[in-house]
Amino acid sequence: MATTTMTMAKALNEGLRRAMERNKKVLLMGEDIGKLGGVFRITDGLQKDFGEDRVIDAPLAESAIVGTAVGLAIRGYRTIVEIQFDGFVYPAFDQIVSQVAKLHKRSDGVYNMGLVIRLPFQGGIGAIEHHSESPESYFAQTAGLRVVSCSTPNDAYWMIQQSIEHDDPIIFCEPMSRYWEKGQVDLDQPPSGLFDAVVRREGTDVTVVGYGASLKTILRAAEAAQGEGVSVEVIDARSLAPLDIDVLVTSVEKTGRLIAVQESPHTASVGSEIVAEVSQRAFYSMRAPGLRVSGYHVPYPPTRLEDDYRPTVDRILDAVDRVMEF
Amino acid sequence: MATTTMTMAKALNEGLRRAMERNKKVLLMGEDIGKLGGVFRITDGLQKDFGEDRVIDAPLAESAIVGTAVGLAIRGYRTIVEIQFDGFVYPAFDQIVSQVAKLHKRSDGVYNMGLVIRLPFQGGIGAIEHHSESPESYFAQTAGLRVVSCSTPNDAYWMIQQSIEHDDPIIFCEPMSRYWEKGQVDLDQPPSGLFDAVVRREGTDVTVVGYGASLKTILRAAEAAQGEGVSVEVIDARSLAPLDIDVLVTSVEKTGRLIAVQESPHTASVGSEIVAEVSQRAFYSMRAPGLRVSGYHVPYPPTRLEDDYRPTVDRILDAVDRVMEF
Amino acid sequence: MIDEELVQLLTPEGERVAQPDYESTLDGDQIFSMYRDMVIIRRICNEGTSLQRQGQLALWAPIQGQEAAQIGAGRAMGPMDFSFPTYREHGIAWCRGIPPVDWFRLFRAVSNGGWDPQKYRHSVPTVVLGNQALNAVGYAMGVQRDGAEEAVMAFFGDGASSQGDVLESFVWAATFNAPVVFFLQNNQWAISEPSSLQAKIPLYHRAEGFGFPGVRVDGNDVLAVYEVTKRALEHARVGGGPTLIEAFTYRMGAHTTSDDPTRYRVDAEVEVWKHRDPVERVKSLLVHEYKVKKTALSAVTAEADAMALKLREDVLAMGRPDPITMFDHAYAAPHPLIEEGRREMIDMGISGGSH
Amino acid sequence: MIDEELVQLLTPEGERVAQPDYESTLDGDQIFSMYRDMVIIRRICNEGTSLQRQGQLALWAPIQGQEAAQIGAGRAMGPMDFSFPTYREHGIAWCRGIPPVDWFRLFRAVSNGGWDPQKYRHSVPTVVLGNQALNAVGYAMGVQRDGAEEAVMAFFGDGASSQGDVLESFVWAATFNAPVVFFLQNNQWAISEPSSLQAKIPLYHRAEGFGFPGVRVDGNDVLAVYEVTKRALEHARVGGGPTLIEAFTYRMGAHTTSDDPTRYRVDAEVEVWKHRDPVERVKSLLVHEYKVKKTALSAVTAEADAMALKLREDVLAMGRPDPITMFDHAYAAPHPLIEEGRREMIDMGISGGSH
Ligand SMILES: Cc1ncc(C[n+]2csc(CCOP(=O)(O)OP(=O)(O)O)c2C)c(N)n1
Ligand SMILES: Cc1ncc(C[n+]2csc(CCOP(=O)(O)OP(=O)(O)O)c2C)c(N)n1
Ligand SMILES: [Mg+2]
Ligand SMILES: [Mg+2]
Repeated sequence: MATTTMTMAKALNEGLRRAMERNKKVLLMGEDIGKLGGVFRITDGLQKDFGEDRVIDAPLAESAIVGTAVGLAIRGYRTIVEIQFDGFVYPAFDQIVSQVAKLHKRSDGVYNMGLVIRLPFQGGIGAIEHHSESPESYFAQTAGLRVVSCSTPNDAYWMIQQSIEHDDPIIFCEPMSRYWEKGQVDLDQPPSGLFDAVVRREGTDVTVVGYGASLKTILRAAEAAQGEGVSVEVIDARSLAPLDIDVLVTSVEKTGRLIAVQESPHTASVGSEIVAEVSQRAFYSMRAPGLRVSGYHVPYPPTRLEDDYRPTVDRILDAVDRVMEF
Repeated sequence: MATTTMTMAKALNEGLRRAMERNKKVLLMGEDIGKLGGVFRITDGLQKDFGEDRVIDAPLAESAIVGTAVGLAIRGYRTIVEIQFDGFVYPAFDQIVSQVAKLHKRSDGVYNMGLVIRLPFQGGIGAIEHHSESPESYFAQTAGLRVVSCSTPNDAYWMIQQSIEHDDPIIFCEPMSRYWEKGQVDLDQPPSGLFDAVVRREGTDVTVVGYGASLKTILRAAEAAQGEGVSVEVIDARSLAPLDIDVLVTSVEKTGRLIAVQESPHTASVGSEIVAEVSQRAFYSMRAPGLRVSGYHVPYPPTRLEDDYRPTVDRILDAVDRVMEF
Repeated sequence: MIDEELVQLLTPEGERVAQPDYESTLDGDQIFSMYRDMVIIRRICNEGTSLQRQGQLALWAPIQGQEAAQIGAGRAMGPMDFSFPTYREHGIAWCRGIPPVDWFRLFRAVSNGGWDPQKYRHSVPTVVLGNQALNAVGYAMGVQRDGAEEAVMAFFGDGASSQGDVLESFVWAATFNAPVVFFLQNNQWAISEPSSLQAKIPLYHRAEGFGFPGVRVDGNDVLAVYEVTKRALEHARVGGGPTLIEAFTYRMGAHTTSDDPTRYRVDAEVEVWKHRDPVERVKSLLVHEYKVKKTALSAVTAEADAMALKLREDVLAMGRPDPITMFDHAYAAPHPLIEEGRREMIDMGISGGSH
Repeated sequence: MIDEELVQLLTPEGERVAQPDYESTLDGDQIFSMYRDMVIIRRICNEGTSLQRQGQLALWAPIQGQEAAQIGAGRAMGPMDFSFPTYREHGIAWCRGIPPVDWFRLFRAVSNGGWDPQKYRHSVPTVVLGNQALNAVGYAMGVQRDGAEEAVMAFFGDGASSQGDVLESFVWAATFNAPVVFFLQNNQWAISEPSSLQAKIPLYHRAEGFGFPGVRVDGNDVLAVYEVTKRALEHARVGGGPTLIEAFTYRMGAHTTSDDPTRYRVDAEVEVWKHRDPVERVKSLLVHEYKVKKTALSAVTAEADAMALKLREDVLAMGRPDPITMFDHAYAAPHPLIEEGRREMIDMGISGGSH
């Protein structure tokens, strides 16, 4: 088993490289992804190696980036779009909802809409406004799309490749704040299917589920809870749409308690979906109401305050206490 | 008490007229809203009476319609935007999420973002694609916005006026399929606050909550259930964000059973929110899992099939059976 | 209307106009065949309107008045070119060889597409104004990467030309020198809004500001539209880059069958444009210059009538699809919510489950 | 760079250029005062960069090289005009009278705005490229409805000029003849992308395609920028409609302190532009034509240093706001989720609850 240590940024870069080597129809498109290698250097060196025709620096217009990726898909290309930051995906929302999500259906299956929209997301990097949002719920609500998120370098390496190979359009959410953290990457074997949830830590008292950057916080909270005698099972949802609901239900059937963690506000969100769906399927197992720990219902604050906006270890522990004491 | 009978379309028209008479700063803007009076004639006669400066036929660009409404708000105007159909709100999504929802906050409360985006929504009119969608969940998820929906002419008349007077930006969802149905309108007294849920029919066994066009279907289902000996309490959510959760919890504390009905797919939706939130707050009262009856997770189908896509009386009754038998 | 800016090869009276830059390359047979196309699509369009009136269609979007623009453009396209239409490009669909009944699936509300877009090299209709302009440029970028000598046509209207997507597509086409022809049918109206609301100067000028040529052609003159489009496509195929063609024409009928134009435009305007009818002027040319006989002309009318009759039958035969088909092709790969939905429909007896 | 299209009143060497259309109306004192502005904002900008290096700011967006463009434009604005900036318009903020410390709130990540936009008639920064162009046109439509003789300035860059919002704002400004001046600072770069990626021909030409005038001005020549902008604003105020001004300039520094320009541009290019420094050329004019003394010049430098020092103190004093302030002004009216959030924060001891 060839494993090696690398950052999530490097893992994504290597994953993209593998996919481009494997399939000449794979293109990358985005702002500053060429010479600069992207503002996060995820595409570093790829334009040099694959040329300007395959790694395309785009004029600054997100609707056009996605809209032309749609046309390229119709022509048989598979474009991996980089949106520079979460908050800049909205100009492309119309193309995503009206074309990307619907053209496979509208063409009776003739058009292959296998494109990937890479979306650096969530906060924690101390940036200015619009650089720390969590727009995943908008896409999860949209029929025709799939939404996934990685939380480790190994997942990043494999999930980006699996996404590129997949024939449905995928919103690929990357937790910016984890780009520079290192982890083991297995270069031979994918850890699991693209749409599988994974138990990151086993426990018996409470199930806490999250994705992306939240995982690290949740694992810390689980560690702290252990110290207080509470055994937390931690699940990385990985696929936000569709949810791997069986893994969640199985866990809650064991623990009887559920907490969903996310950075976006909780109204009409992936967290709402998790709680609603698990509450339904594991009704008799639930010993306490399913709770959500999420960003507050305010525009993302100036980042000097972001640590108190994003779910903290303390807020997760508080929720753990509440479900344990219920 | 001066009551009169009119269609929802007329009630909206009259409500807009009242608001424009009351406040000279109120403007209307949208596509074809002038001479034509809008494709649904909601603004019929208003340009004639208030002039082209106050009822503005807009070039065809939704981002610009909302984006200029933002500028007008900064200048002290209060613009009621008409989006021609649900599916055409997405080009304006960026302005709505990045500016409309955030500028009051960003300006530390200096800018008044009291504008209203009127959104004809839901299906049932046998239209072609993009004319029958239910995008309310996207806006419910967005901090900084409020989302309301009317289901009767009386609510339409009052809620549009209350929305125009309100100082936060409001997404005002109008059920197109109900535009031509008549109802009593009380010209003196609003039926309730803008953000209040209302019990439309009292019952003891199951709480069914919905909004907009779904209400009529739910009331029919309640009638049918009555025939089978099941007493359904029907709640019109009216405000989708924020939800009037107390009314829902009170009802479920009585009935012990909850069904949320909506036309959009259920993932990460208003329905998810209702079920998640009520399941939490009324945990011990719930005798069965909260269910959702919603549109299927597919792009809105060709409308010859829409009656089987939208929640039907049968599907609601089926859910009623399931929670009763649980 | 008839101004210096306009490329015109045939006057409304059917007389030839000398245009050194765009000499007509068509012979009598070809012109006759275009005349036939125009008569047929007009006839089919009328059938659409009457089918809708009779409750057989959810909607119909007529093209009366725009036949020359569409047949001229459609016939100029090569077999390997690819086009991106709106909801109104029936004439283009005809030229691409798509059976008329297929255009009606959308309007009978039994499909959101209607034909195999790869087979006919004509995309499914785009209803969201302007989206397709970007899709077309993207497709054209693919053509470039394939090194193919093909061009792409993006269709849109005067109203849609205000949309960010259309304007961004100009930026991209210029930057990437994409082999795309933007074909703007300025039919003077966007539902109730006159084109003067979208632009204060002729729309074709926009292209120049982005650094590629724009040309205004008499959209009611099939000869001129054909030549102008053909040259633009050739230009694109050999790496010359994009062109914006503004076909100056008129929507003689309602926006769609849901529309009531009497609310916003005066009859006199429609009368003026009747004198510029695109079908009449070719007919006049055929009769006077090519001595085409009355019998030949009435044969075309009869053929069109027969096609309309056949079409009507086909449309009426178009049944309601099995509801379970709504799950087909929503996703390419298996999806749990699709399985769940299918199961529910079968369990509730809404569908037998075949599809 | 110096081409015929460019309005220039002062060469890089500080010599006057005759420009019959745009004669300079400034006297020596006014020019000196603009020189002072430029020196001060450059100095403040440098302070921003060093504060960021020292970990005191989350980010800084320098304007080195663009001082003339911003001071020329900012000084041309009247007191009742209103402007819509991006994240980089520090020179405009200075001209609007906004205390420098307020511009730093955004970059210290303690606010997403920083000043009272109505008081200074200068909106809060827009980070999403292009959004503000539409907001500006909307504001201008309000000015029209008020019958006020005011104009609105919309600022954006060469990169942002590809966004649909900016292009739609051109459509709207033309259609409604809005009293708006689009001020495009073409600083040659959008992070790593050269302006040639956004346009193949000079950007100011876009305006003509939409039916209003576009003009390219030497953005490193404060005299020219001032005159061109002043005329455009006057034109707008009296109902003349919009103008697009392309200030041709150069971003001497990094895009922001997060950026590393060595990855994508060559030193030689930066060297060329150093010879066109906007501050040096006015200085040269002042020394040669107006015989301004060295002491007067060094007094300005000293003043700028003192301001920067004071600013540094103010920035360092800018503490972390109480977390509970994140709930303030999220909504204008009471909202249950806001109350809930506030309560949670107080209950968890994160905030004392004052705000
Ligand atoms: C984004 C969007 N907004 C609004 C509509 C509704 N709509 C359909 S057709 C139309 C008018 C289009 O006019 P034009 O582009 O001139 O094309 P024409 O119908 O005249 O062929 C409008 C407003 C739409 N389809 N898409
Ligand atoms: C919609 C959007 N997409 C991407 C970004 C990220 N971004 C910030 S500044 C910038 C470059 C802007 O270049 P330009 O408009 O030339 O302005 P300049 O920074 O040169 O002043 C980019 C891509 C953004 N802020 N908004
Ligand atoms: Mg039109
Ligand atoms: Mg720039």
